Amino acid sequence: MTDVPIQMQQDTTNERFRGGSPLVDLLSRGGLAIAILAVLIYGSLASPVFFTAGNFVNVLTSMAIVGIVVVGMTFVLVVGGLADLSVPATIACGAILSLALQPVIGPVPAFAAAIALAGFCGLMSGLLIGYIGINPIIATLGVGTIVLGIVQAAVGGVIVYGTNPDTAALVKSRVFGIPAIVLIFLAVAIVGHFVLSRSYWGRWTVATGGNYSAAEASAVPVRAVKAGAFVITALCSGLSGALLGLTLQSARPLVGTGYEFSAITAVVVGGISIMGGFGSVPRAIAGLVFVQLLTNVMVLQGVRTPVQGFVLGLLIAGAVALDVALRRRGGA
Amino acid sequence: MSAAATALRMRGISKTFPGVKALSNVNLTVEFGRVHAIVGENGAGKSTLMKVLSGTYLPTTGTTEIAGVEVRMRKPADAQKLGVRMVHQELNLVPDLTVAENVYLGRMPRKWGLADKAAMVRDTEFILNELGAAIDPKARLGDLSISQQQLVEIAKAYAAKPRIIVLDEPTSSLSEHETAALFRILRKMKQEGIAIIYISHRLKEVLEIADDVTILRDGSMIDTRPADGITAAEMIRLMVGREVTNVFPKTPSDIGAPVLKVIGLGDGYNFRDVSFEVRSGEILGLTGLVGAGRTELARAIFGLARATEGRIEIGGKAVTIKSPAAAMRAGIAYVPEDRKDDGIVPSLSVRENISLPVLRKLSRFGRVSMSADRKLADRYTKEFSIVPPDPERRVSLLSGGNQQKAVISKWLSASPSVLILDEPTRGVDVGAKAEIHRIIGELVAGGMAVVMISSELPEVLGVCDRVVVMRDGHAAAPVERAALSEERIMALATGEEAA
Amino acid sequence: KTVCYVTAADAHAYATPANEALEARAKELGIEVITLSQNFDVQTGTEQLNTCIARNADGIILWPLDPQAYIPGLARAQQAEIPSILINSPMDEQANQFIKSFTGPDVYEEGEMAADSLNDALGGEGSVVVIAGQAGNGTTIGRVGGFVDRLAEIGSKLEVLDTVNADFDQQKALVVSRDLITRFGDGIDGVYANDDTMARGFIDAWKEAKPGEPTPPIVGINGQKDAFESIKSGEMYSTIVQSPVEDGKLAIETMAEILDGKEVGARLPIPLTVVTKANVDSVEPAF
Amino acid sequence: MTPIARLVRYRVAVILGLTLLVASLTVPGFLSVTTLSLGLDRSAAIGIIAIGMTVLLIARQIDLSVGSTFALAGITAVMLQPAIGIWPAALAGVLAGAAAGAFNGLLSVVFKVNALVATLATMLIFRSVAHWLTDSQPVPGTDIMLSLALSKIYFEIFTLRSALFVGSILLLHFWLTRTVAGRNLFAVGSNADAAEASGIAPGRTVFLAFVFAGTLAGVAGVLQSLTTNTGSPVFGAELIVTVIAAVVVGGTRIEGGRGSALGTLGGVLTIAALTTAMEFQSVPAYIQQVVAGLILILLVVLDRTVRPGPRTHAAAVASG
Ligand SMILES: Nc1ncnc2c1ncn2[C@@H]1O[C@H](COP(=O)(O)OP(=O)(O)OP(=O)(O)O)[C@@H](O)[C@H]1O
Ligand SMILES: Nc1ncnc2c1ncn2[C@@H]1O[C@H](COP(=O)(O)OP(=O)(O)OP(=O)(O)O)[C@@H](O)[C@H]1O
Ligand SMILES: [Mg+2]
Ligand SMILES: [Mg+2]
Repeated sequence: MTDVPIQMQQDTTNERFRGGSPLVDLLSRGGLAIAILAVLIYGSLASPVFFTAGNFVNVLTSMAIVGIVVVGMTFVLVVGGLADLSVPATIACGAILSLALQPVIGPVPAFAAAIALAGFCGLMSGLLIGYIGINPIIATLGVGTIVLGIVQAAVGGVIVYGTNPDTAALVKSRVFGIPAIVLIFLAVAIVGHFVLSRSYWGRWTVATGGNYSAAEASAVPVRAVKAGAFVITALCSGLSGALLGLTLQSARPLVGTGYEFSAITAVVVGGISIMGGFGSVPRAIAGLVFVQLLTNVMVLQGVRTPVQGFVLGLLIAGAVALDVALRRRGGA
Repeated sequence: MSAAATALRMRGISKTFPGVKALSNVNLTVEFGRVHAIVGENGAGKSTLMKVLSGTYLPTTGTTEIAGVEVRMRKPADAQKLGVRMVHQELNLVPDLTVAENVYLGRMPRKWGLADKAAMVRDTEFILNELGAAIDPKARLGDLSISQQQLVEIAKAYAAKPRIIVLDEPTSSLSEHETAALFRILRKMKQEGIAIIYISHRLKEVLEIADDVTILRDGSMIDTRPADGITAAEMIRLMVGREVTNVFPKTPSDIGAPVLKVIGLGDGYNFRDVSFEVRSGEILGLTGLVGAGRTELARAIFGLARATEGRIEIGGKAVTIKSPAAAMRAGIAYVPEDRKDDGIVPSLSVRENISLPVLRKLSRFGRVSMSADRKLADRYTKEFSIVPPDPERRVSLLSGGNQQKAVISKWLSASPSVLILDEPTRGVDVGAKAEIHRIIGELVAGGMAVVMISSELPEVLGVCDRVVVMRDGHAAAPVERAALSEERIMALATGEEAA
Repeated sequence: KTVCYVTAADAHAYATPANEALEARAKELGIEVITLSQNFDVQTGTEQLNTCIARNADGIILWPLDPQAYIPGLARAQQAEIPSILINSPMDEQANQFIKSFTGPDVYEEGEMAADSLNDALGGEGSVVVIAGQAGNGTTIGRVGGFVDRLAEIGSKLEVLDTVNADFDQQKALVVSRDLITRFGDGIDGVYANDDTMARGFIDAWKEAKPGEPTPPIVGINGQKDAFESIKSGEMYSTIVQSPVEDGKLAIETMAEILDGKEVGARLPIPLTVVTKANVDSVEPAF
Repeated sequence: MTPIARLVRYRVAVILGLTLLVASLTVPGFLSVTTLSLGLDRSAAIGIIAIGMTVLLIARQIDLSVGSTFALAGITAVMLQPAIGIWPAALAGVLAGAAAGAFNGLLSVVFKVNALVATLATMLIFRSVAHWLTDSQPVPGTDIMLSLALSKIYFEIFTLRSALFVGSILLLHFWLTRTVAGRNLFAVGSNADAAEASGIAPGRTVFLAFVFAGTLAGVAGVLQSLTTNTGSPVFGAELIVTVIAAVVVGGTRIEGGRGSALGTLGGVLTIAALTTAMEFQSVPAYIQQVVAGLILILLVVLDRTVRPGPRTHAAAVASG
């Protein structure tokens, strides 16, 4: 037998393979940064109190609770899990348990137990979605309803009050003028970013979202990875809920209502596709920052609540439409 | 239509995608009643040209004339109205409808304003019979195997009674048997005066069926010639722009002890009681007719599907394989049949695809070592001359053959002792094909055991040391290469010769 | 006898004790109660009236969340000869022909009382912000409407800087209060919150933004325990006690009389008490 | 088909039957014509919206904004009453629903925004518009007598809207299974690329599906506002979950390509029967939630784990 006679030509410089248009590329990458900048400039011009340390601390503090959820939700979207609609239930779980268990087992164990139980709810959704293959919308809707029902039944449907004001003081304390809760959020974001972009689990998450069967055929434990995204989100919202409970020193079963939509909004405005396969925590947080700043400017301008909703809605639709358009132009 | 008119005249067609100039200034002329073959390497632009013809893409420049009339097609429906039908390279059917509904998709017959299901079923049954395919018109399409779906796709195009029919690699998932049936139909269509455009990497088929051949290279048209008087070697030279002597090289290697032993394996449905062994340094061919159960067998060995009976031994020790990860630990690797669906993660770069199975090994405390990751990717991009040689490029932007090389690289990074390749050269051009064969040759020379599933008999005969022929889920005893011929394999595969 | 009770919600700080009181009193009176929770959704409520009629209840107690929407249901109940009364919130006049009575506090009146109280606290002058409940919710409409109308009525010079919705939610109140404080700063002379929970949110935001500074006079509604604490410590100016227990009891007692064939008054109020530092020690918190 | 597979296939009917059986055994007076007619009436609003949602889910789309559209259409129908009269106003309300659907369709077809995201956004937008128009106050209609007339029960069973619901769903069943357009809808939901390559315009199909869903949400909203003589910005805030649950319990897949109108009818009735039965027993709402959630998950899990027949090509090969 003869040896192989063919060598593929090494055409590094083949002009058939060029990159996409650089302008479109820049816009799709930096569009959000430009938008944030625009809001900052407009806000500073429109309101004298906007560009003050106090206001920014406010924005950050308001952002922290939903921000922690956003970190988790990023994993869900990237893994191709559409959305986690059980967030309100897991937040309630975290808030109510962290307060209700305080007198029984002490504040720190209560805090941990609250988060762990929220994580368990995430595990339920995760098992249904990853291992049985239920559509995530249906599964998280179902699990959310069940968990919220159980939580309500457990506390008899009323408000739970905190019994330990020291814990409230702790979460409300500031380090160098930055509220502790903001620091916790930043820590979660950094860990989340590291996991998604640098760890093998993160790469698995992206691969599973990008092509499930190919990832499976590449020995990626796709079921676990998919389930894991929901556990991560549940842990995040459990933490979020626990912090919320401690700040408010009271918790109702419905504390978490609306957080799922806020979190999805942020992630989506951050340019992360709901179809999965790519995305990063900083992008999602940039989306969150943009939404929060815009809301803040509107509130400072005295814009009425319905109008805010209107603007926010248009914004989500517009941001995603623009992103889709740019991506198509960019050929990516 | 006037019989004298030329069926199709495409002039100066160019098509640019962001970052790729897929076609530049291509001319194509096809006559009624003739089979016009288009050949070219992977990524030469064959499919793109046909998608321009079928209205899927708008050309950047250029004009199209059908039966002497200049036309402008903006969407597939426009082309269909003009009598152009296309069998796509990638299957393009609706899994949730029945076979009959698929065949009549977009032009269902009506009776009293309603869909006439009885007529659809009747006509579909007739056409499928003609194609020699035993498929129930009322079955849900998604329940069919890939090759059956391919036949439905062909039936669909044929049933529309087109003036021009385009077949983009119709035989890539068909067996010789079905290919023969297809060719009968093509000849009949020819007689009916239909213009047929036929794209294939199987040059033997091209020579058998085509009247004219057009060669594309790097998005440009090289030449159009009558098929009479052109040889395969000539076509290859024109396609790759250089001489090729042996498409199926066989590298000698030392055959050693059995590595993988499959004993009485079965899943109760797709394959039963399959036994064979592969030795180190050996390429074991696994062939058979469409739907013989080879893919399911391979998937079961790799832990992607569940076997219900029998066992697997690696190096003499029984192993239980319940997941691809377990298979990988046992030293088994599997390059799947369907590259688009199971092979690549399109949103990731070549580098990220290659390191996917071994990520954990490249990690410390959960963190992936970027330098190790890059090193791995660089090594295979060079070794397999992946084009373009940029590991950071998104794998979805590569041509089919190069994607396949990336998929093979991915598994070599796990350094397996047994490599199962399922149709590794399906839809891959001759150049890349030879390249892949060279790679496989080197691997076995290095002591690896390879199982190669292939429906292309020349490839099986050219590359494999021993061959197992499967029929209806059962495997015949392995036959030595020396004792094999295409006729013998066909006899085993069709059951003319008992196993 | 069986009474069908369509309540606003069964997991709510105010509604839950009201429901419990109603059910407990019913037991004493020997009446069986079927409780249906609307979960604050009007549409659910209108549908639940159907269930009550189908169930052939002897009476219906409805907690309306909308001034009009239940009228056809109530009319249908009347056709089926089931007497209905309203609890907690009123409906439009058109509903009167279909109901026997309306028992409970009047949210509109509460708004008026809050206006008086805040007006007193500020001496009739100053800029205030209103933290309202859910937009479109009956209680919100009543409590805001009563407040605004009353200010106009008494010719108060209080100026409402802004009205923001915080959905009866402490966290939302906290967030909107932060923004209000950033926006108006020391320009806020007084605060009216549609309930004590949201008042709490404002207090927390104020303490965050201006540690050590005394809060402006804050008026809330409901008379929760922690509002009492806040009044004692001077963080809040006043609240209006509206006892859910009284609310629930009165409704079922009225229904019992109707079932006994007695005539009842068309409007039976429960007592509302404005609580300030002056009387905080002598009044029981509502819950 | 094995008995188990048959059970799974007709699981909605089974579960509905079981619910009715258990309810009539345990709840005195449950099984009566009155319960049936009132149960039908209470499911009409959800049911009419579910019809539109069935079509959308088959086309592999979803509309989260139906609740807001419901409110918006009702408000339009009530607010215009003094100006143009009741029936023209009602028509205007339905048109408002259609317009809302068209807006969703535009976002998702022309601007290629994923349906989940697009309708999440329009859910906020339409709701805001509703609050804006009404200044967050419920608006009363002009004629309370009409409401009373509309809730009249005919033939002891149907109210106007429950008849409309049942009638429409039978029409939808016919349309989905028999007409070419209906089959094309399945094609688009199952594999839009293939449908397009076969000359079907998936964009147009999807757009029309959105308009259809919006229109039906509009019809439901107008009926609701006429029967309650109120247009309120808070109407329909909670119904999306019930609608999706009803459709999915009825066997329509959220991943597109599969679904049936009769299934949706079964799903809507199941949920109505379940709710009514539990309300009869005075079960707290949160427990009802748990039960509803469990049933939803149970049915979907069943759908996933037990397949009707072997999913292999033996079923597809012509017999004989
Ligand atoms: N939609 C697209 N976007 C970007 N590039 C594309 C697109 N479609 C094709 N290409 C590129 O255009 C070139 C021609 O591709 P085409 O599919 O026509 O090749 P082909 O001759 O059919 O190859 P094969 O034999 O592998 O099927 C390739 O480089 C391919 O990567
Ligand atoms: N996912 C699936 N769903 C339904 N049937 C399947 C599936 N996969 C395989 N089959 C069926 O199992 C049988 C074995 O198919 P398999 O793919 O293993 O055959 P093969 O020899 O690899 O043939 P080819 O790949 O050429 O189609 C076929 O009858 C096929 O229809
Ligand atoms: Mg091609
Ligand atoms: Mg195969």
